[in-house]
Amino acid sequence: MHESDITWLIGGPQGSGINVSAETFAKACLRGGLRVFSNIEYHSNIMGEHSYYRVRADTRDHSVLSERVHVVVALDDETLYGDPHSEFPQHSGHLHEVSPGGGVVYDAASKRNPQAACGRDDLVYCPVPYEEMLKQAMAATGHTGPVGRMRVVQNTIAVAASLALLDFDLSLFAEVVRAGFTGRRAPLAALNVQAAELAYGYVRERYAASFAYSLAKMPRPARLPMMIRGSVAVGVAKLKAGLAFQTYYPISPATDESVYLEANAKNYDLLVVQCEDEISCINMAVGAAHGGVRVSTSTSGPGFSLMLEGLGFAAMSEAPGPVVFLWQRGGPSTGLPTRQEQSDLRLALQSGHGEFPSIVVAPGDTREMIEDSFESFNWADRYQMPVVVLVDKYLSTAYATVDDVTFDGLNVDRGLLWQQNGQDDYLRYAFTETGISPRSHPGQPGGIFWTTSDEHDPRGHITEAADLRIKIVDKRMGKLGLASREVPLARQLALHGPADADVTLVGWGSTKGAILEAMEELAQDGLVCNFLQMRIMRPFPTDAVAEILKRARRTVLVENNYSGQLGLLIREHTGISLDRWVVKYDGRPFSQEELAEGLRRALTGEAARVAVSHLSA
Amino acid sequence: MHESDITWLIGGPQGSGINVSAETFAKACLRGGLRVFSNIEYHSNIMGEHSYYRVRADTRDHSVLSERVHVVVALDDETLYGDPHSEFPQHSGHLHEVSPGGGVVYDAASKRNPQAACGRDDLVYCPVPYEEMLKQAMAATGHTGPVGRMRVVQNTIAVAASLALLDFDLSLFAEVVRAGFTGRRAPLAALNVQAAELAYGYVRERYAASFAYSLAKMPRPARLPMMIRGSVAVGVAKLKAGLAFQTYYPISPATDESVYLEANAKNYDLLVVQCEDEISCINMAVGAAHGGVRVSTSTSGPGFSLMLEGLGFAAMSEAPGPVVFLWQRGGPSTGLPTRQEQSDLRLALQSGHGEFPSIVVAPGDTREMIEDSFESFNWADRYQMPVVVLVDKYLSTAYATVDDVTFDGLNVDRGLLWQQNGQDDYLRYAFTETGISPRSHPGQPGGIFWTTSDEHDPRGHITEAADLRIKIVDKRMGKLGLASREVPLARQLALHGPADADVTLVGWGSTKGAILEAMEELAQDGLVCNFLQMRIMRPFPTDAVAEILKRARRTVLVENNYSGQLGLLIREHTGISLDRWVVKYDGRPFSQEELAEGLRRALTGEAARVAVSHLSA
Amino acid sequence: MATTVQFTAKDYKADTHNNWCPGCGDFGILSAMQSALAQLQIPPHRVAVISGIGCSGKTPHYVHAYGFHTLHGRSLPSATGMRLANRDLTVLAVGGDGDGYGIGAGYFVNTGRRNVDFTYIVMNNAVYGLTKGQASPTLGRGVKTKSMPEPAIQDGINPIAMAVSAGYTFIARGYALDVKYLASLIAAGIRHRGTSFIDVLQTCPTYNDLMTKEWFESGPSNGSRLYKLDATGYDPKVHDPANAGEVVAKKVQAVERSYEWGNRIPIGVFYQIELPTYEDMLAQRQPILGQRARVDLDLTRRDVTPLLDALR
Amino acid sequence: MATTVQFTAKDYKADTHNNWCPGCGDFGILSAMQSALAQLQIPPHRVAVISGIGCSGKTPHYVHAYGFHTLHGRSLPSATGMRLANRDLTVLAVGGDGDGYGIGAGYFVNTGRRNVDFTYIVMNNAVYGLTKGQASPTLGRGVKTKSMPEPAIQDGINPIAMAVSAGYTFIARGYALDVKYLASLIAAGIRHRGTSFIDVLQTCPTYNDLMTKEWFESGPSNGSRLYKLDATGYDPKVHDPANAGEVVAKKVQAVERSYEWGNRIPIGVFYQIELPTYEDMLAQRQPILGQRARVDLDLTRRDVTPLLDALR
Ligand SMILES: Cc1ncc(C[n+]2csc(CCOP(=O)(O)OP(=O)(O)O)c2C)c(N)n1
Ligand SMILES: Cc1ncc(C[n+]2csc(CCOP(=O)(O)OP(=O)(O)O)c2C)c(N)n1
Ligand code: SF4
Ligand code: SF4
Ligand SMILES: [Mg+2]
Ligand SMILES: [Mg+2]
Repeated sequence: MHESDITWLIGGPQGSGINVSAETFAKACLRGGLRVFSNIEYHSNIMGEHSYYRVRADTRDHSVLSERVHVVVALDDETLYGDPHSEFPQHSGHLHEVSPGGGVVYDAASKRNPQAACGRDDLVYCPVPYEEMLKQAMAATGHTGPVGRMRVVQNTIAVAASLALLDFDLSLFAEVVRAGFTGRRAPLAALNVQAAELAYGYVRERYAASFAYSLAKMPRPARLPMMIRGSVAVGVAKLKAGLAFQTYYPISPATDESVYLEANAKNYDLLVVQCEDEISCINMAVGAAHGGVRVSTSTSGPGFSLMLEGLGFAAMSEAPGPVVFLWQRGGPSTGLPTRQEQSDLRLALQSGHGEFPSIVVAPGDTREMIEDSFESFNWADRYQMPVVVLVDKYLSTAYATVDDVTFDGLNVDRGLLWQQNGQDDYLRYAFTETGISPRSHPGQPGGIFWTTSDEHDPRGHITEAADLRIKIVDKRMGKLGLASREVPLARQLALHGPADADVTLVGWGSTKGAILEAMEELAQDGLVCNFLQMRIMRPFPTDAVAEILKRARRTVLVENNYSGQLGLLIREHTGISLDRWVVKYDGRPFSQEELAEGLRRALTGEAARVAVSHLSA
Repeated sequence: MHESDITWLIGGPQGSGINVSAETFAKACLRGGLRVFSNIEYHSNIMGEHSYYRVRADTRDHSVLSERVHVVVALDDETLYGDPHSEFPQHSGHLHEVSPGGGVVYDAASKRNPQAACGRDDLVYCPVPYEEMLKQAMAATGHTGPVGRMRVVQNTIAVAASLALLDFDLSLFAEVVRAGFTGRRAPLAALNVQAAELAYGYVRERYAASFAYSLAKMPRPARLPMMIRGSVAVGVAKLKAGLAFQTYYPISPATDESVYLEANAKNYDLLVVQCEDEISCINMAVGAAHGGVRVSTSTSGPGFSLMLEGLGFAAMSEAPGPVVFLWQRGGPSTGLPTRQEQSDLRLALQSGHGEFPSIVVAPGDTREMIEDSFESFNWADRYQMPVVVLVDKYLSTAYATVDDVTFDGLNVDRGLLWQQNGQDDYLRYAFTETGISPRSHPGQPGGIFWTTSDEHDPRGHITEAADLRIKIVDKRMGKLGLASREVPLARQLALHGPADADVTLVGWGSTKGAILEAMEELAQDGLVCNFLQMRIMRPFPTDAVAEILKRARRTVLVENNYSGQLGLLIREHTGISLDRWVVKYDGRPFSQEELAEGLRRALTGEAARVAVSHLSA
Repeated sequence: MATTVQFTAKDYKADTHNNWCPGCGDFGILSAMQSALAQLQIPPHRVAVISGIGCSGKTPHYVHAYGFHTLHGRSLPSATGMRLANRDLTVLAVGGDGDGYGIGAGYFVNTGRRNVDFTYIVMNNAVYGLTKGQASPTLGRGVKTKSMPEPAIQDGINPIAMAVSAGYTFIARGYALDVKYLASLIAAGIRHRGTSFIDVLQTCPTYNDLMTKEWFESGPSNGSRLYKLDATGYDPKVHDPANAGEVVAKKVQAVERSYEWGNRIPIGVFYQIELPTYEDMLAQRQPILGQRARVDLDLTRRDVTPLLDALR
Repeated sequence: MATTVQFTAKDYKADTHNNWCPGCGDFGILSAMQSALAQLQIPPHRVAVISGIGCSGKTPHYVHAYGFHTLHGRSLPSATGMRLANRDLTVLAVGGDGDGYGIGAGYFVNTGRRNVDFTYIVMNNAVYGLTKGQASPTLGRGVKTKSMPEPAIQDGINPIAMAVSAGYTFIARGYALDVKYLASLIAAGIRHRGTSFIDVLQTCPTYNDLMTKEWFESGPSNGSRLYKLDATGYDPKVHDPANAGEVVAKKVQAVERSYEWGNRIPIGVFYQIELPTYEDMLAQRQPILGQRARVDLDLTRRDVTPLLDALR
């Protein structure tokens, strides 16, 4: 088969180093001129539970994973067979997921035989003697210590074995391996490369000839593209936007972003504070926002639930921020801490008791994560309200291939600032035409103001006056309308594809990639689709959405949650019901195949709501 | 004028005892065969700010306040004139609110003259020498101490003066006064009665003859009705429902209910725990719910925002409760702690991150507070989920006149309990046809189970399996559908008035009384209205609501908030937009006149949304 | 049941897959809990184990007893609720140091004031294990484990001293890898009437490369830094709780010892006093609550007529 | 400004209507704050006063300075954020005892660990004033004020001892009605580098009928229960912060004194140590942060190219 679109999977126990292995594989692909897209699935556990990483490599870009796994690299038996003896098994392994003709790399020392287990004779089984090979490599490179301490080199062996199957240039892989060992660890490079060569030769000799798939051979790109994931994209954009202060409390999957910022704090005069909990995070951030700096905090569902009171205070006191990054994960409650879901939209929209303004935005890919992260700080400053950026575990951890990240068109705007004007009449909450009052910050002579979480008068002192109350509510809430009018519509939503289509798909956030590829696929079926992608969901662009949906022939909602939260939101604002819903709530992102199947079932079947889930691990 | 519908207002500084004065007045009215309805407005302050109490007394029941104030009893100048010299005045006093021909009782020692201030010559001004009269009464009853320590008796003087104006039988008042002084305080009764008599005689002689209004003379009822307010109604219903445990953290306006329960804990084997914060309240309650007892907690907006994580855990772990009473007040943030608003509906509906079931119910009057409070415990037990009861400051503090409170038709149902059956196969989260798994509680032999805030298998251990995840989400969320099918529709919503009407009013919670009276008023205009009252808003009774609204000719939403939260909710579920909205968000409940005006403007004007506010204090 | 049942530690082992890291100190604490329960012969169905979130938070799943794995930082309010619902239960609250002294610090403090009768065991590994090794509140200023990018710039708190000032009535420290001694502390904690607090020095071989088994079990004196308070004649007990002088002296002594660290680290009971429990105080007000568990009272037949009549 | 401006206490008075009850001890604390600021001649626009919610929470509205009346129990994180944004500000956090030791206890503990340079003043009246007099965490077991239906059944916490164990570097207690002395304590707290904590015994004539002016100002010795630590030769200062022995001794001494109550109640500084502040530690890592307030840095021109190139 001359297929260029290859999905490669590595699985093993948590803590056994599969991340590094998969990333090394992916980087080698980039050097080979390919584009990669990846995803990791892992348990909320430190060591031992099954985790796996998929890398999709192709000559073109992809933005969704495929289930058509061409090679499985198993570091342990569970990767192949699952845990069937548990009272309630977690999964049934990846063996049965391998595409016809695909390959299985596993430890020759394993007591089980995969072919016997699954009965498939279309697969290429490559037992590789991991430990034996490691010993040889150690001997060859003069490593004498116990084998056990070098066990992680077996990962290199397994990956190299798979590269042989896929007929990939090992030297590209070796290059990446070498780059991975610097400083004190440099001596390990030779061992790993030696091990890789042994494994590569072993498999090439025995199994590669008969293998049906290979990674395409492309020229090495003049300039290597970047492999970027959401946690990094957001971090970089925050730095560029002038972030001064980040607070966080560790929580999956939000921590990665803060850890990235922490690692770069020194070089960028950034302050990152690990707080005692999320209530501290939000209140410290609100304090700093009033203090006059750009500030953000990052969390996921449980932490966000704890932040609501603080968010309400930020909005009530018209603080210029903070910007809260909500990295969604499987809910409710502690839920599935390391899994994927888009289920916090509704809470983000009503993020506290009472009625107060905030902006809620959900980027759908790398480019949008950069734009929206950056602009959010402008919005916080301009509209003096908190901004919630909805991202998720999938966006955080999936690597995309990107040639360049630019900040073109993104400019810092700190909003309406008060300046000493010689007059002694400053009112922090002055009523103005737009509803925005110029803000001073502590330390400015003449700019003294008060602020309170109670309802307040223009000076910021408590009031319970009925007439003032109405005016200040109108002022505060009115800023939402202002934001809606001022932020370019193109930032609020996008209609991808032809204006005139048979089917309009509707979604938000991280499903964007899957939906865009599904459109291509449906186009091959002869079905013309377009895609209404919602980005800013508060203030809700009611008219624009209504116009698009009224023109639409058939509409299908796609959401990575149970209840179709965007579908409800759209109906709340426009009265329009979307015709069909495709949802997925098993804690994993949509695969290309799941979404395609879901859409086909939705468009041809009776059910208004189709739930999909193919995965077994 | 022979008007029986009298509104009486007393105002004075916080902490000066106007509550007792107003309640004494109201009780006297009850003894005079009248029915009363009342409301208090006060600042978030302990002493000194302006507060006032309105009592509406009539021969028939009312469930809303009127602005047609017939008598103002002023304990201080601010009650009459407001605080116009403040930079941003709180209010402009009550003088201008008095109905034509009405009366003003005030301190003759005041330096200001109300007639001069307002220029109205239609009012009956009754300056009463409060202190002078107090001295006389003290002398007459042999009280010798300093006058200052008896200052509160001036309230009695002022009230008695107003009774003279209104030609009311003073002995009824005296009766209530006497009943108010028991034990050590009994000697004060004579002083107060003496003072009342002096004031009564003084006013009767000088001003009463020319006064246009009087309290109707009705026979003393054979059995006195109750004067009941929401905090008490809820407390009694909880006791009756078998509440074992209440947690709370002080917060206006929720505290009253807990204080009532605390006062009666001893006699009813109830445990009331004042916690260190609301997070402790909810988690202690969830612990106790799993422990097997009926448990509730009461709070208002800020506390509720802090409880979300705990609510999500309760739902995730299918705890049989707790029942959370959310006494709404003016939001957002600390907002208007002692004022009225219905603005926490949306947060109650999405009370945490992720997707989980809960029941949200909003009673509209005393009877419904009792029913819904009681049934909520049944629902928590039957459906093993938290229940949120939406009440508010207005319901909490407004006294209604009620002849009897019965618990007919209210029976305790603890839901599906597991019983030791000799078999060793108990699974706390067993999949069943209904989605309800029988529950055991700690201490039961054989009933051992586990529970976690993580996603879990039927035994309650953590799982991340995709297939189990889907099944357990379906089970958990499916219970909402079950509740929707099982709870009688009459509990979920009510259509008051004729099925066929010109206008359908739509509302929830504490606006019920105002809406019902407005219907009467509009009927006099020749407009036939009915009223769709929503009680259970989650699970939302979509079909029933859609059916009613589709039949409706014109619809008007009435809400005591800014954004018309129920209107949005209805559209979210049914796609139906209500034609007109009447909202009020000045921190006070609707008066009869405001609502009538709002409805007239909404029905005749252009604006789809009409906001009303008449009050100046 | 008429016959005396003998429970062994095995009877408290749940048949569950354990996913702690190999060599985790939590295994020792788990064994000690099971062994303490066996020592006291408490039937498994009379035990409730309540945890927060963290590696430590998974403990209830491994104990054959009613198990509640609640929210991060909220085990104490949950445990309090559980115990007040059912005074016939032996309640064990467990959790991590981040869980208990970081996000849960407010509950740690305020639970000390209540003295509800249960036992709180903190698995103190000086890191946030489950979120990959960030500094926890017990990690001192300037200290850096291998999982941290920079040394801690906040001071570490002193849990023992904190417990004293919060009012705990039984305060001890154990070591995860001395299972036998730890079991005896836990058993003593359970036997103690009131809230017992046991901070356990727990090794986390994955993230904490400083406070390791090797570190604890080496040192100037007899091959260990750890020494047992009771072996030194230290008397943690307040003998006359009405004697304010003695109470303060014993508290001060405990605080003083709690600052020993480095080469000599005390384990054992730091402070103990017999005071009325919250349940005792309740029972004084409401005698029935001293006799029967709330869960066993039938509260559905209350007569509220007097309350209603009072409103007339 | 080139000329030296002289500020008097009046310059820190906001032109706002005050609605505390007549005779409230908070008036004394407010005056003391204003007087301390005048003593130190800090320009009003360089002061930020940050409070929680309660009667005490209204304080910022009465001070002519940047004022932040935040959320119940959250003044400390807010103050920390404010100060870390702008190291040129003098930050005063104020709040009630319920605010600080009840709902805010977790922040009280964890703020002690950080040692950010600001001053925290607790208006401790042993009740929840603004919600009408319920028991606060400082009210002891068995005590009942007139606003309570039953005596407290929880123990009161000891804020001074708690502060010691949390790591505060300046720990004092004042009395609201001794304004002059309190002002000197506040001034010392502001001058102290690091987090200064001052618990103030505050009378609440409306709800607390036990700890009244009359009660405090009567007693066995010279007409008052209160005595000043510094008048007794008590030395709160750690002279050599590197001397662990001295540190512990001074901490223990503070804890011991903190338990004195009843007839003799100490006020004054209990404990003080000079340690690097959080800001100092940050500046060690990131020198620029030691020189300029974060709010004054222009962070909008960062070059992120190296970060991006690292991804290739
Ligand atoms: C509200 C909330 N915030 C954050 C988290 C993420 N989280 C899970 S475990 C953990 C820390 C665990 O540390 P510790 O309590 O010391 O337990 P350990 O894992 O070390 O046993 C955190 C922060 C969470 N689950 N909930
Ligand atoms: C989250 C939250 N819970 C409860 C309240 C209600 N509340 C307002 S003030 C207060 C207590 C105040 O007591 P304290 O902190 O001692 O201050 P004081 O009024 O005595 O000065 C409470 C519980 C609130 N505002 N926010
Ligand atoms: S990370 Fe540490 S605490 Fe967690 S299981 Fe592993 S060794 Fe134990
Ligand atoms: S209630 Fe107490 S603390 Fe509050 S203002 Fe009045 S006297 Fe002061
Ligand atoms: Mg830990
Ligand atoms: Mg207080």
